[in-house]
Amino acid sequence: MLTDDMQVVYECPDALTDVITHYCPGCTHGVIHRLIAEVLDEMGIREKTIGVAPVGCSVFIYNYFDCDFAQAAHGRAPAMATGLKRVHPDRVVFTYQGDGDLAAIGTAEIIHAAARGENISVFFVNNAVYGMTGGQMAPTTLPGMKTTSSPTGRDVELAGFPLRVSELLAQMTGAAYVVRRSVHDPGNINKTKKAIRNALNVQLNQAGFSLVEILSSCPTNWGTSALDALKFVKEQMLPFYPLGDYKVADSAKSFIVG
Amino acid sequence: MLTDDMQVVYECPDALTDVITHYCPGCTHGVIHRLIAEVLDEMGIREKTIGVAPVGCSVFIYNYFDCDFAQAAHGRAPAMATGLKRVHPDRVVFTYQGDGDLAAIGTAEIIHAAARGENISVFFVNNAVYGMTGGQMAPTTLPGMKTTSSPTGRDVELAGFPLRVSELLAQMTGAAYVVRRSVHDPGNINKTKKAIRNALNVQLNQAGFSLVEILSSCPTNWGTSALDALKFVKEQMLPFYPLGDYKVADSAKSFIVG
Amino acid sequence: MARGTITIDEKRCKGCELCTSVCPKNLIQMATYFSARGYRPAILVDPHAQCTGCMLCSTICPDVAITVYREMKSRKAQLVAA
Amino acid sequence: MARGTITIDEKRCKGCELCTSVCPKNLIQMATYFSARGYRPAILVDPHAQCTGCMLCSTICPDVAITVYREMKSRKAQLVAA
Amino acid sequence: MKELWEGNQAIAEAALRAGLEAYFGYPITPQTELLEYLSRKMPELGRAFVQAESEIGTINMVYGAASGGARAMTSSSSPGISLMQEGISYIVGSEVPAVIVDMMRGGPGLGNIAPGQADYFQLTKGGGHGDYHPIVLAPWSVQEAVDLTIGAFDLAEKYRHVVILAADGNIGQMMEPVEMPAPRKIEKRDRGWELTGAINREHRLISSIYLQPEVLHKHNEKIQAKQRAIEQNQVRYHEFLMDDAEYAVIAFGTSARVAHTAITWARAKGIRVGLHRPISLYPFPYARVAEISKRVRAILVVEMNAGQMLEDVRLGVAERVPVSFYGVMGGRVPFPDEVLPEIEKLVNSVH
Amino acid sequence: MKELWEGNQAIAEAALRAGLEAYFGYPITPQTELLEYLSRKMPELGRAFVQAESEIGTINMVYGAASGGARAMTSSSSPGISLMQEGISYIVGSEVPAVIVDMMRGGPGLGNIAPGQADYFQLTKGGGHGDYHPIVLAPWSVQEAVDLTIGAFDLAEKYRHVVILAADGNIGQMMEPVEMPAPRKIEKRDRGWELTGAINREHRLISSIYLQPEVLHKHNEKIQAKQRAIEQNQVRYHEFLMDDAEYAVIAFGTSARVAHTAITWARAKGIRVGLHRPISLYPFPYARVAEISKRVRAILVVEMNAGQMLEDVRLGVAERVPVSFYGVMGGRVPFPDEVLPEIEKLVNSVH
Amino acid sequence: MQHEIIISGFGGQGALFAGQLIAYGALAEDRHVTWIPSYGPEMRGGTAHCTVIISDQEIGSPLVRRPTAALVMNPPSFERYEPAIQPGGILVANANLIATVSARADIRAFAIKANEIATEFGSPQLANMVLTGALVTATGMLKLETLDYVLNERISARHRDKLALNKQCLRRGAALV
Amino acid sequence: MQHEIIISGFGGQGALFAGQLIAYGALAEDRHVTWIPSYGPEMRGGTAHCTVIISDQEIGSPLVRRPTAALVMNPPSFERYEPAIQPGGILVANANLIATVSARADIRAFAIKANEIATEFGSPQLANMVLTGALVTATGMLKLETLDYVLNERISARHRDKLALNKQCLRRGAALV
Ligand SMILES: Cc1ncc(C[n+]2csc(CCOP(=O)(O)OP(=O)(O)O)c2C)c(N)n1
Ligand SMILES: Cc1ncc(C[n+]2csc(CCOP(=O)(O)OP(=O)(O)O)c2C)c(N)n1
Ligand code: SF4
Ligand code: SF4
Ligand code: SF4
Ligand code: SF4
Ligand code: SF4
Ligand code: SF4
Ligand SMILES: [Mg+2]
Ligand SMILES: [Mg+2]
Repeated sequence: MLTDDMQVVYECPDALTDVITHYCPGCTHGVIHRLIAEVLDEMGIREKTIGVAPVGCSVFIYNYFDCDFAQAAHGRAPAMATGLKRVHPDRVVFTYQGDGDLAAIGTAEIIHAAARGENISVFFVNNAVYGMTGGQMAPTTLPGMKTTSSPTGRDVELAGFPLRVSELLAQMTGAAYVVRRSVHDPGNINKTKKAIRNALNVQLNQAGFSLVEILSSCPTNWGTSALDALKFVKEQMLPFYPLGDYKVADSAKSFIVG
Repeated sequence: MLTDDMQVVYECPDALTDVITHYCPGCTHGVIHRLIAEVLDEMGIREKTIGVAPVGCSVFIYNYFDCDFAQAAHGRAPAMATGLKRVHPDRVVFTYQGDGDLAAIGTAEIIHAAARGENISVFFVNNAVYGMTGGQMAPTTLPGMKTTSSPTGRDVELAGFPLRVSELLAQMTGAAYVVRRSVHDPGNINKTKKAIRNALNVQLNQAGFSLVEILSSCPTNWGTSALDALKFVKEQMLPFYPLGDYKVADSAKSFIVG
Repeated sequence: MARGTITIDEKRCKGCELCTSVCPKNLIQMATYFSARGYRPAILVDPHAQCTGCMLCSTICPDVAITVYREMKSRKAQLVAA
Repeated sequence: MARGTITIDEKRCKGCELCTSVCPKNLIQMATYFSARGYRPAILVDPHAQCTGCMLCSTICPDVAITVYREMKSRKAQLVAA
Repeated sequence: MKELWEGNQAIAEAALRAGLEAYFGYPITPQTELLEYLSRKMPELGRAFVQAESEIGTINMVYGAASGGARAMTSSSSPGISLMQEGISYIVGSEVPAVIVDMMRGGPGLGNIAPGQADYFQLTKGGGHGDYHPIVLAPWSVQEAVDLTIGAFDLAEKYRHVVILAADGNIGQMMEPVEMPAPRKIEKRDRGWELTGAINREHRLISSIYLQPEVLHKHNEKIQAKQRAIEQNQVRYHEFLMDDAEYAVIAFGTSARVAHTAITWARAKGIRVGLHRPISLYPFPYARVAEISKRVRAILVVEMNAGQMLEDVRLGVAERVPVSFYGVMGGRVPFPDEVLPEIEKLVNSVH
Repeated sequence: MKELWEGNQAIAEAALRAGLEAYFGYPITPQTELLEYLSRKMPELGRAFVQAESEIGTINMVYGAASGGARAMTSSSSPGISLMQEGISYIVGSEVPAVIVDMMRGGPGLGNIAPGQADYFQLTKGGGHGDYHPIVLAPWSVQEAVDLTIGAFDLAEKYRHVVILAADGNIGQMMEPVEMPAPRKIEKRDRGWELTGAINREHRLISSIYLQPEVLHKHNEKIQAKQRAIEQNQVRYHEFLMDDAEYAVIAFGTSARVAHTAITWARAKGIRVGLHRPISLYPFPYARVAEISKRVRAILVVEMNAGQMLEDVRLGVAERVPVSFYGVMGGRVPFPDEVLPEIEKLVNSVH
Repeated sequence: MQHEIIISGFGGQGALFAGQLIAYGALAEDRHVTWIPSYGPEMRGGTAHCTVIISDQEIGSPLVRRPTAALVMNPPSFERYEPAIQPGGILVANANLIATVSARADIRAFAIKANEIATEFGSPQLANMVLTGALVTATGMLKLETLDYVLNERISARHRDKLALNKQCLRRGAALV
Repeated sequence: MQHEIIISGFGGQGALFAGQLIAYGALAEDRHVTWIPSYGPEMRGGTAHCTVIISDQEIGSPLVRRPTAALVMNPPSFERYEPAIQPGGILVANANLIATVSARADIRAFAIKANEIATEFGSPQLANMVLTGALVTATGMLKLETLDYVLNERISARHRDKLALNKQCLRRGAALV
């Protein structure tokens, strides 16, 4: 019961607009948006931030954030962010990309942004499918997982093995901060938020390329309830995509918390 | 002095045509060609082999080999090879690619060919520059190294850090055999030849994706004599690109020698 | 134990049920009616004022539908609100 | 020590000098004249028949210009030639 | 026996029956169902299927498979087709046969996923570098999409050229009754150019590089001769009520269906108008359009773009009669009740 | 004061002086010297320079930098330009200004590195998906390349559109005397659309997605209105001896120089022939070509391709007079002594 | 006579399936037919609709601005399509979700509590069948038996146990018009 | 009068530089000028050539099929360009590398042992300067002093010590025609 001596301890962050997202019920894209917005608020950097939207379910992310945004071609967000960052080195530039966007068509762009040590932050939402186009196999689809383009389950003999993006990018000298998190429960959500803050802090301190991979749900295309989708993240995805800090370069260490 | 009781112990391999290459004097592309040809001869697979040529100094490789060849778009040799291999699974398909071709524009194609465990062999010639276009900075150009597009030496702050391809591709589950070799002296040349044989043997036995990275010279664009170029490989490149076996998957182990 | 409460914005709630699964007091249920957008919204059912304002529900809500309130007696709560 | 020799195809040789650096007996030198293609070709200078047919020169030659011969007395040499 | 088929799936099935041996694709609305259909069928049939890392991957895999002599295909929609332009140019330059399906959507840029026809220029004039025109076939129904798909493979092989099926999101998503032809047997014979390993024959090369300008010029002359042969022999169009027409509407694909309805309504009002519908966008029916322009009083072009085929129509018409244009952009499909007034305006304009 | 400049370097220097703030490139012959020149100069001036991983990288970096309000440029040659088609379509769709240099070479496919003009269609008609035409400017000398480069940035900003400098390997590699204009001061002012961070203002969006067909249609209407304005105001051409001409040669870029010489020779033989040289390939000087076609007896089009601008000429001429064509492909540049007989043939054909 | 029908509802209400059923029915009766769905980013909860045209002649434009009949299952669909129906046309609406009643005098409108009815049959999913029965009967575009035949032929193994129920729902809807 | 010159030799023989020197000379004399190199995959040992046109009027085609003068430094260049020279034109050949002598009666041909001469000057690299001196003088297209001026202005710091030698080589070549 709301009484007079109660105060708000949680409400919609300023960095989010009032617009209701187009995401499916229970889709954790929404959670990740909120976390980024909270961090922008808390760090007070909303006004100096420029986001780069991908092609994917999160293509409309710019409708939900009260900051400048560019909408990139499919997979090319890191290139677009590079262009933006190079001409606005004092601004905070981040991309928000799905696994199809980043780990398939955008492979070259993300690898070379990391290789260049491009001083941008990448929030990489791994939901193991192409959400927007209706649930096809993604580079991150688990072996044996059924999707609309691997109808009998991903056959690694024919379709190959999933890409582990954080492990891969951790190889790049230019990468300063590369971690994997998940948003399947409140504890992990809070850890993810810390990582997002770390990534942006690394950027603010010119320490190099930062990427937070976030395991996320796609109840619609997984054909599950929102709750079962979180269970799937925990039980199926986590073992294959272990959470952890894959790279914290010396340059980044002092800007990292937790 | 050639006497009657002398017999040929080394001569031009059958798998090479009679054509004199267009390579600059002392360019080790020629050595690598020869090694591949020798292996094709020794394994008796010339007739079942289809090569895929890159765009780069080795674009004319098909003139020098007596086997079927396709000439791919810049960077796309692994995709083209995938198409060929999928329709001719019983043929031996290899690509021959430079560092600009494979590690810059072709990043996505090589990573995903490896991820798919595409049953092809890749001979990756790393000479730390774009040879054909006149010596621009490549993804593998060493820090501080002068090229025509890094005239004051590669500045890692602006141009980023070199890509270590073997280390990167060794991360891929689908990769069966990934090694780095060099051709700067006869001993290393012989080791390179063994690796080439191993790679093709892995393919012949359906064990998955194989790649041999070969450190190679570009005397013309390095602005050195052919001899100094080999010294550069040994003294400058080897420390940055350590030779070794980066991945020998269990599937490949029994097809590997040395 | 702090006392708190939440409000759920029915316009924003998409009825995903995630919040119901995390409330340690089991105070959130799904409505039986449909909202204007066609979802069964979540509702707080807290007759005994058990909500602590722990924010677990708002933390997991993908649609920022939940606002959390807490009685501002303790210093700690004030800090969190800052 | 086996006896051998080499021939260098002047048409193929581009005068890169790599072979000169690896011959353990230092038997290869660069010509002072130019070949038709404008290079100073490598030549074998082996007055005392010191060449062992060790194949180091042919191993490093990028232009497959060198053919190596060896006296075929020993079993080993025959094996290599096979 | 007719069955209801969704366009995308119908094209996929038609390709299968035409002997498709290798398919490479990447998801994009509104063609994804084609990929999905083949992701199930191709492995079942033991044929090659790869969902590639990108459209650049797919077109170059097609290039490879086709170089290996296989009937190869990819499909995409507008932005994905843009990414294929370099690869298409290579395939044409190397003279290997390939079939591409473009399920056009609204552009430019990300645009939207609704049906469009604004890839006309990029498809017919060669969106890639160099001198070439792929054969471009535009179906207006699911049945025609099926028939043209089958024919596309034959044309591609006959000319060792790229054939593009230019449909739009509407054709891809629509269900219509289709008479599906019987599957063909794939009979393999060596055609003298494909890469299969140089067993008991000279080695072969698939390539588009010709360093000497004179030699590349000659190679281009060969390609141009082929283009002329295609222009001579492969023009296809369909007409409706053109015999006594005083006015002509020219439209292709979905626009032509809309025009068809509008024409029926106009006829009911006593307007003697007919439809000319190019089926081959390249080769374009210039000669027939010229003939028409000598018989009718005015022409209306209807497209789901800003006026692209319009240029080809004007080339055929050569200012003999007025040509007016009605276009909708952005993935909008016009309704017949928008086209009818345009026909009426046309009539009034020449009175 | 005139100095000798190589075309590629001259264009790079001109761009610098026009206030280029961000350059992104990838090596390709015959434009690499442009990249190399800027690899030295841009960092010296503290401006942004990145050698990207590919042409797809460069065009999307340009898209980013331009979205940030900077004067941004990339350069490439034919195959690289093909790879940029999706990106160009996005830039046009998002209405950010960008300048692209295409140092055309022989195609299709890998082709060769000799000078070519076979990107005409891909550049002028929109090689990417969707309805748009970049502004395309074709210099015939190094001096003109410099002048057009400077103008390109202004046009790009004026229309928030893509401007392409369409030169060929010859222009890129040739040295000629050039009067280099004085450097401009870059003055930054907020133009109301660029992304700079939403400090004390509403947030902004650079995007090309409009999910609702009606809305994308409107957006396209805006782009089309811009195209019409460009067509009204930006037509550029140059003529030589056209005043009394009975015959016209129409050619652009290097071909026009060759034609120029042939025309001088033909005049010496008493043939009243002149040169019409489109400088803006888009917008094409249709109206002027139509005028010419009303005055001359026949027209010869000369191109280093299989006949691409030819189509635009024929659109302008509308069959009023015969149009003949002389083309060389494959990176070959014609010699005046090949063009002169073509002029003579033209004269004979109408006698 | 050409029937131009729009069927529209929330995703999951079965609008597309109802349309396909009708389309297959038309094919079975050897008529010309087109079926077009709305397609888009796959997201639960959005509105999905489809257009079906049934004709005795070749069908030109497969798109419909002014339908001869509309079946609407949620309020946004009602708002969008009720005004668009051609004079003399037919509206079938799910009264359980749509409170508004058509005020148009120039169409025949049926408000059917389809959810309730389907729930009575023990299968709330089948509201679309009730409405389809009403639509088909009110328009007279197809015989109900044809739909039975289509259901026999095409119902998936997973739903085969509901075959009879489907037919009953169709009949129940048909009885309401 | 329009001078259309081709200069050709092995890469490294300095054909391109000789052409640029002439082109800069033309600019210094306020003439119209174009210089075009052959360009291509950068490989040592191939043949490199350039075309220079000098004219008092605007220059049309910058390409030359039939040069008014050719400077050839190696046998392939001789074979290619000797027959192409316009009647009345000039050929300057490096006799140290080219054994053949022109048999054409309608051109003026000079066979100059440029390597030998340059070696005499202690700088074998400067054979191209000897030949350039001959070419410029035989054609009369530029004043030698203009080339001196250009060398003064443009010679790189690295080669400045050879400035005088360059001029001497030019003069020596000039004296041979
Ligand atoms: C060039 C191009 N190819 C394909 C598409 C179609 N497309 C849109 S979103 C998408 C995949 C999105 O998947 P992901 O990046 O994983 O994001 P999610 O929707 O899962 O969040 C694809 C392939 C496109 N828009 N452009
Ligand atoms: C799409 C495209 N971009 C650029 C080029 C130009 N190009 C030709 S070769 C090459 C680089 C070759 O370098 P590398 O792969 O390292 O091979 P190398 O010559 O060093 O052996 C480039 C950029 C091209 N042909 N196509
Ligand atoms: S399709 Fe999947 S990723 Fe996209 S909004 Fe729905 S649940 Fe989220
Ligand atoms: S440029 Fe370099 S890589 Fe190319 S052939 Fe010459 S030495 Fe070899
Ligand atoms: S704030 Fe905590 S206790 Fe209160 S409703 Fe939310 S989860 Fe339950
Ligand atoms: S988590 Fe949010 S959207 Fe989901 S049911 Fe709860 S309040 Fe509604
Ligand atoms: S074979 Fe051995 S010893 Fe003989 S020349 Fe060659 S390197 Fe010298
Ligand atoms: S290594 Fe070969 S090419 Fe080089 S000098 Fe020796 S023989 Fe000649
Ligand atoms: Mg995804
Ligand atoms: Mg290289």
